[in-house]
Amino acid sequence: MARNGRRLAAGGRIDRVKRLTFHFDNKRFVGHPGDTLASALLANGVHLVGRSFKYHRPRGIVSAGVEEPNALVTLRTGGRQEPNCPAPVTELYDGLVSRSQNAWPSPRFDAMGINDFFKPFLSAGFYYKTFMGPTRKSWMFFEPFIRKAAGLGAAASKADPDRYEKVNAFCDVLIVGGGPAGLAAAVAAGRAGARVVLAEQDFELGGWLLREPIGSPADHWLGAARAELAQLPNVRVMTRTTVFGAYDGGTFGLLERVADHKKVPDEGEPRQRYVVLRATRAVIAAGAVERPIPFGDNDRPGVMLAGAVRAYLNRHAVVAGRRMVLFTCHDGAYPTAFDMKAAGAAVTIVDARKGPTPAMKAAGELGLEVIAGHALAETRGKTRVRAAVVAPFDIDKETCDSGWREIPCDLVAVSGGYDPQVHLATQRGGRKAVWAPALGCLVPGGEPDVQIHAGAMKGTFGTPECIAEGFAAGRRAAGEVGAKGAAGDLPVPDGLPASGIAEGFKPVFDVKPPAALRERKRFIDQQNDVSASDVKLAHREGYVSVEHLKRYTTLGMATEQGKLANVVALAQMAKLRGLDISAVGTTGYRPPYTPVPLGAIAAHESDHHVRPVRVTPFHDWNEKIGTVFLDTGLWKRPWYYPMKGETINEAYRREAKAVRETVGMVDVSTLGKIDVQGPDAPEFLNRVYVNGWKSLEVGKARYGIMLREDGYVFDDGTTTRISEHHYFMTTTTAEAAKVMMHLEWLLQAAWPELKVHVTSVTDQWGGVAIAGPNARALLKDAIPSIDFSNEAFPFMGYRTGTAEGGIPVRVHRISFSGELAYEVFCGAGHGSALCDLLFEKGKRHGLVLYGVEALGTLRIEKGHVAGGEIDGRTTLEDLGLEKMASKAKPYIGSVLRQRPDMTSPARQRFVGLKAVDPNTRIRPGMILQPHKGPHQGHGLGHVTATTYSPVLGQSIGLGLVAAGLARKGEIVDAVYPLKGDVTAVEIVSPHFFDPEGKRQNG
Amino acid sequence: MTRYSVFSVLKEGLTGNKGWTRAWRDPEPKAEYDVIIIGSGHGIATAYYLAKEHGLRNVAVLDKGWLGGGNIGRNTTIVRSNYALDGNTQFYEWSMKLWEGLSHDLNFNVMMSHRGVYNLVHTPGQYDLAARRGNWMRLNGIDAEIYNREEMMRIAPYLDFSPKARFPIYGAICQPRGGTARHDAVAWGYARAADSLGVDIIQNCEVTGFLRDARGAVVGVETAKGPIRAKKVGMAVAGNTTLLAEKVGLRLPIESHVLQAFVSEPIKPLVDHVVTFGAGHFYVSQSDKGGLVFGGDLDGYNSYAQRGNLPLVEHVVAEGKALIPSISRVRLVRSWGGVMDMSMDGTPIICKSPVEGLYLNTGWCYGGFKATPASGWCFAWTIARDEPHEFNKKFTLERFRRGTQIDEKGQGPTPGWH
Amino acid sequence: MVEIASALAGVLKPGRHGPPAKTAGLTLSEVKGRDVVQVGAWRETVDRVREKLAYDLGTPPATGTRAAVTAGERTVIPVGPDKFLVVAPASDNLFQKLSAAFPASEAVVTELGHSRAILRIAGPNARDLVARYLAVDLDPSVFPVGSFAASGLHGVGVLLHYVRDMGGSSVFEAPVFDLYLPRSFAASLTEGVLHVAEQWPCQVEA
Amino acid sequence: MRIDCPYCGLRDASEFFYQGDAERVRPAVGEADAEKWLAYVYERDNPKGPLKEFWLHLHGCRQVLVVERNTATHEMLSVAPARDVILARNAAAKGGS
Ligand SMILES: Cc1cc2nc3c(=O)[nH]c(=O)nc-3n(C[C@H](O)[C@H](O)[C@H](O)COP(=O)(O)OP(=O)(O)OC[C@H]3O[C@@H](n4cnc5c(N)ncnc54)[C@H](O)[C@@H]3O)c2cc1C
Ligand SMILES: NC(=O)c1ccc[n+]([C@@H]2O[C@H](COP(=O)([O-])OP(=O)(O)OC[C@H]3O[C@@H](n4cnc5c(N)ncnc54)[C@H](O)[C@@H]3O)[C@@H](O)[C@H]2O)c1
Ligand SMILES: Cc1cc2nc3c(=O)[nH]c(=O)nc-3n(C[C@H](O)[C@H](O)[C@H](O)COP(=O)(O)O)c2cc1C
Ligand SMILES: [Zn+2]
Repeated sequence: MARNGRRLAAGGRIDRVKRLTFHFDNKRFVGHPGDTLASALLANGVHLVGRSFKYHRPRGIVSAGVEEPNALVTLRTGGRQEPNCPAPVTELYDGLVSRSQNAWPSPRFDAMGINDFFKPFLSAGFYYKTFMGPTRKSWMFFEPFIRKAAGLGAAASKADPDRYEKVNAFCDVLIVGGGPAGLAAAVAAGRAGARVVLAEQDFELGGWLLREPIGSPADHWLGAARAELAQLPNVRVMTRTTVFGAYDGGTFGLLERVADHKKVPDEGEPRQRYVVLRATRAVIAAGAVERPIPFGDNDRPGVMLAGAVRAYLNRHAVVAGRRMVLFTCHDGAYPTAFDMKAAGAAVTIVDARKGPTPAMKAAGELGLEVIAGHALAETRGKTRVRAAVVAPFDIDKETCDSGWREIPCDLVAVSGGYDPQVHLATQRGGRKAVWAPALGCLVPGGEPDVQIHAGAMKGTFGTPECIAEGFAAGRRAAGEVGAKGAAGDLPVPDGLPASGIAEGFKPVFDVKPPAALRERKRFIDQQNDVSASDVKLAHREGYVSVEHLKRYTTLGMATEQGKLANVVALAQMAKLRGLDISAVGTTGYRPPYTPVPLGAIAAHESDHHVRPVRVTPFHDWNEKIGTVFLDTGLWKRPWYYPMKGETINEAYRREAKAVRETVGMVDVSTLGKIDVQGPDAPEFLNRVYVNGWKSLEVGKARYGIMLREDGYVFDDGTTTRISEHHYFMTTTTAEAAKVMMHLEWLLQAAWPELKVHVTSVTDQWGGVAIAGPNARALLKDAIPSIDFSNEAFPFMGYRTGTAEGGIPVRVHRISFSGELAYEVFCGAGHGSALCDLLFEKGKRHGLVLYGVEALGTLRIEKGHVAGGEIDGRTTLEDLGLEKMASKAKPYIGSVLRQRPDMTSPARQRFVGLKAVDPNTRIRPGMILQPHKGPHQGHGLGHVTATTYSPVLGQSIGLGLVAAGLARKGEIVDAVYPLKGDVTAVEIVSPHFFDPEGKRQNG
Repeated sequence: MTRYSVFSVLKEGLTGNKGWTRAWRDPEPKAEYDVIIIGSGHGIATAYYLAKEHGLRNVAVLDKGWLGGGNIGRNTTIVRSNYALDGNTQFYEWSMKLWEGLSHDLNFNVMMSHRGVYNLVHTPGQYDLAARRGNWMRLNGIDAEIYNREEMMRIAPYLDFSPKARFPIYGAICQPRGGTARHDAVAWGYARAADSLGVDIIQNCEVTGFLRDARGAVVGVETAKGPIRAKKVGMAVAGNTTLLAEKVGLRLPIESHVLQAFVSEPIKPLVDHVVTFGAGHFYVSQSDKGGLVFGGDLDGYNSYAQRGNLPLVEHVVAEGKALIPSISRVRLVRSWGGVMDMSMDGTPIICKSPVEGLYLNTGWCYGGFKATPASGWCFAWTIARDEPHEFNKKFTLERFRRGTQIDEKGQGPTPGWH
Repeated sequence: MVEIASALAGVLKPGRHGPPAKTAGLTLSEVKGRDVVQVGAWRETVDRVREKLAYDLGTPPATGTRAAVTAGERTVIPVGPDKFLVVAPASDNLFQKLSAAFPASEAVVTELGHSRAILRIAGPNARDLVARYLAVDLDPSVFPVGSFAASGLHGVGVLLHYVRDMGGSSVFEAPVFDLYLPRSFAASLTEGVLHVAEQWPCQVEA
Repeated sequence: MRIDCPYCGLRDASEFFYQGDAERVRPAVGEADAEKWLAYVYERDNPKGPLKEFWLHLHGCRQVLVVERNTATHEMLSVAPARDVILARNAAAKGGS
């Protein structure tokens, strides 16, 4: 009958001319385009493909779709190694390399197969009852063994060399599924002129119709529908595309497998594409999966779903066995028997029903043996089914009577009915699936938001009805999105498959063996090795809610999420509890519908592109001279400027010293910069800052502090009055975005009557601080148009001018370092030019470049607060800044900052710290504890910042300490237990250097 | 009740596992209890400690759904006591101590795995903050270690140490005793143990209102199964807190937000620790079954929906791949959400409510799983003795009025930022 | 006056990228020499400001918040209900002119000429490339020539302007988009965009 | 989730920045009663169902919107510019007193 082992000489949707070679477990095989890995393995007579999770039982190919629980393999090698790929949905390509999982050394001789003998002790939840002794830490001993034994395939150990990308897409009507219902929907919506996307996970359109023989009426209909869609430019057909999730607002997550059917993607081509599609309407036509029936040792390789057997036969021209026993309880499974017979197989039908039924009659006419009123009780064989044991069956009690017999076979096809794919319909919670007694299955409880349901996914199993329903759904969707074209009608030809689920259908959910046979495992969730006895045990122990059942036994928690298992298990639990299936309910479906690679979701904004890099206008200039940068949020900031061979410590000390002695230049562009403009700007600033702003003159800057609504310090910075109605605000680097959004909210949602606009100008301006005794001389040279004399340009003054070479600049006389200092801002695009100029002019004045590290040194020496102190938990009092707060006006936080625990003098407050022994070091991260101990608990406070002070020649720090400067002069211990370090420090004023500010004012 | 042990597992295995009995009863509610606890997360632990530590056995736990179906059954199971701030540090360490003996105490293996929690840091500044926290931990008798980049390369070679990394790993702070526990087992173990002490566990029994006496004191609850009286009522209902509080006219400093979590297909051991990314929001551990269990930030809007949206999924996954490049071809198998009770400072509330007879347990944000033992223990204490224990005395409602927030992140009253 | 240095010069390396092909699917270039100024009006003055801008720049009035108006090299983009972004050749001295034209009681003017790098994305694959970043429906039926959209690109606020169509066999085949990127992010974002663009035959112009 | 911005059209919620409960009314500038501030800053209705909330269109028009959304289903019910809503609320409050 079959040439090439089990491959038929004709028929199917494969290209026999092209040969694809592939490997499974180091053995070389041949298949054809149109094959999946599963069909190609079956064509080569391979049924055994792996071992199960817990008991390491031999397992084979069960299905022909995403519901596959067993045939999971590891594909490819190196960085492309991919575990847990279901063979039935792995499209074959030339050079495919695959390996079995969970089996060592091979699926045939698996060392861990011994677990199967221990299965009585490995029942559901056994691990909750043991591994607790002999000591309290016993689990730490056992866990590594359990972990090693668990976990299917192995992830790659290298980075993935392939590309991924995300695409944003929009459409009027999304159609999920390319079966008859989906195709009809696409035709209707397409003809009406809607923008349509049809997504089909398979590489071919057709859905269930692909299981019908070539040349059948169904095949003809399919061809016509595909041809019409190809003519509609407004219909975009996406095959190899899974809709994996339905989200809010008509948003769907799609995974397009662009190059998974190739050995490697083409150059530049992404391996997979993650599509976020926003649809106004979505027709869900996702079809149904066939439901198995559990019987003894039903997991043996060679036991397959009936529809899968038919799919392999008619689609891939593969005969899965020579002697088949079909076990079913409905007419819909019979075509498998008919087609297998036609292909030359010996077929026996075992039907749980007494009959007669139309299909039984048809079988009789074909000369097929139908054993009615019987069930398949168990299979025999080792790594492949060798015989089926059938026994008389009581369909109401689901038990077998005595009088069993063995039927030799090499293939068992089973079908217990169909389970609609309600996944996408119920993923968003709300309406769960409901039991439809007439159909013996769960159907969607309603159509959420943008969804319209059609076809087998809502329990419509006849092809003509699916087409009609799909077409109506497509037309309705097009109408609802306002498409004006005419959909016309779609005639349904004769001879399309009718529904096999007749009225009065009684599903079979269990087959208890006859008394004479020993009870064998009847698997429900094959991947997680959950069987009927586990459901019984869960019931016995009170885990009777379907949610407890799931979690206690892990049923439905495997990679295919119980697509074959859930309904059977909940029916069994319902029976044990004496309830209706509808009363026990179901567990919830959650995205993704089928597993999605993490790399695809990460898409192109991952790896080193995971966040964009933000650079200042002086970055290019700095990069050229070998600056070391520090990551600060997304920014790269100059950290220090090492001279040949210098360490960071040597560099920053040199830089800081130079600022105090000559002049230094530091990039301050990362500060948040906000343009505040409008007639009400002074009033606005007055409300936002704790201090007063109305008196600030044009051409002057002022330091300001903002509180949060709860009265804690939010941010600080200087704001300059550029002109009558125009202010230039700076914020800290860290809080810039938050301050901006806060101001926008205030102006639009709190005080919309104020005429003020705020605009972020952080990207517009680059700024450098020029600090040190020679700052004035340098700037005079560089910006001759401004009079830098103390009288003309005093501290906190502001001037504009043009630097040499024609660079417009804004200069603010502000000092963070405590030196004579100016902040010079220029248009960001003039950054390099300004640096060149200042660097050149600076040569004469001893200019040194300094970075964030030295900046920290200088501010610590001056005792200015920064991020370490403004940590979201400190008050104005804590920071010693309460005097800044105006008593004459309300401002944000002015009331709540006065709460009792916020003003208490016992709070931890801002102080300076000085190492008692100048040769010791205060480390950042130290905790302040009583001198000489005891060192325990949270202590007196903590160090917030430290540095070596070149001017003081020793280690100093800032900190927050209980009662603050009331402890001035006290010695405390700064401790660092992580490294066993203790340093005695003296509490001093935080203003270490030039407390009167002579230098900055001079 | 059968005692669980390796011997009982062997014996039952040989006799067809027929001797196992119900883990807890399924009683009808009595007309009156000494204490009713609403919610079977921290609530079930509370009931256990009420019975065990305070001899109160006429106790019922009511849950609107199935036992442990709230956040206790849907979290990323990270257990740690590495908090910085006074109040939190001691409370969570007490919880850790209870975790260490929990399987024995409950005779139920909750699979407390002390595999180590590593918080990665990516800049020297982060390192210093981490060190400060570690120093506080050490000073409070808690284990903590700090590691530099080279040490982390040895400990967790699966992380991205390549020169291309956008946020190079600078080091990590580690709590070796931190780790994970099997979330469901915690609920079930407490339930079985509480039940054996006489506690009634009543599922599918939504509380819809409160019985009040003439003075306004709470003296029971209205439920889906009718009114049930009680001398004291404690509520531990996480994201549903304000809905119940509203029934007694209380407005609380709580918002409900959705937090998503994710699990991958099972793979052979890859991630041996709990690891958190310091330059974004991503944390991961590998379950004993082999799935990578991971999560990130809140979706960022108020929600009662127990599910979130794609932008957050993308964020979390992109960060995960940036941190562990070899997971690119590992597949996501399921994602879900829980409704968090976000407080205004990120710190919980365990106290008597302003309404007599009603006790509050809320504000767990997304860190309350690790708190389950101590939260139950302290809540039981507070209910039984009508005063807080030392460990929860800072977790009051009053703190907002007085201005003593315990704000680990320093974000202030924007609940979604904690 | 010194020229504004390009923020993209380091990443936009002229040449052919991606798979070989006769004609490029994409052309990427930087639009230089533009000044950008924001005019913020008030609720009661916004109509007057709109008219005045139209008059001064010779464009039609910029109504709505979805489409820009253009006259020659000058474009007015109504980026919000009361804010206009005016783009014009640097030689126009826009900021001075507009500052002088509007008293604060009518509108306030902010110079932003340095703050944006403008990446021009043109060609038959331009729409494909933009769709890999912006969650904006670019179908010509809803986003015709002249449309603009402020949106997020990798978490950064950007502005997309559909400048014109280069024609081709079909009018929709070769759109020209200007993508305004905040300067500090521009190089990094463009680097990412280029990486994605490599899947098409792609010409980078100086 | 998607929000139909009156200025930009239907956009992903991820372009917006969430600014919380819009039914809370910020006490007037100068309000001295700490109780009012405590209630405003710390207490929430936190309803399950429709809630008006502020969303700043951060990557779009940078307008603050008042979006009514069902917190149980994430369904969007209405959108309006915050400026209009607040001005109307203020006017109504003035008219009332
Ligand atoms: C995705 C996610 C990840 C997390 N990760 C971690 C983590 O890694 N580590 C960590 O420590 N914490 C984590 N958490 C937080 C932690 O899960 C929670 O803080 C903790 O479980 C809360 O416990 P609970 O008892 O307060 O709430 P729940 O466990 O939610 O219990 C509340 C119970 O109250 C019931 N209830 C509500 N309303 C009523 C009513 N009216 N009547 C009757 N019953 C009612 C609910 O059904 C529920 O069972 C995470 C949370 C989530 C959602
Ligand atoms: N004889 C019977 O009793 C019986 C029972 C069940 C089904 N059927 C037959 O099955 C067909 C049902 O038609 P239909 O169109 O409703 O279903 P279908 O199964 O023919 O097609 C559904 C399609 O949707 C695809 N799909 C499912 N989920 C998807 C997702 N999330 N993303 C992308 N693609 C997805 C599937 O791959 C499949 O191709 C009819 O021909 C019917 O006769 C018959
Ligand atoms: C730590 C942990 C591990 C989980 N592992 C799995 C898993 O391996 N497979 C699975 O399907 N679900 C897993 N889940 C998710 C649950 O199936 C479920 O989604 C979650 O508990 C929330 O419940 P709900 O989806 O019913 O709302 C896990 C959940 C948690 C908390
Ligand atoms: Zn907008």
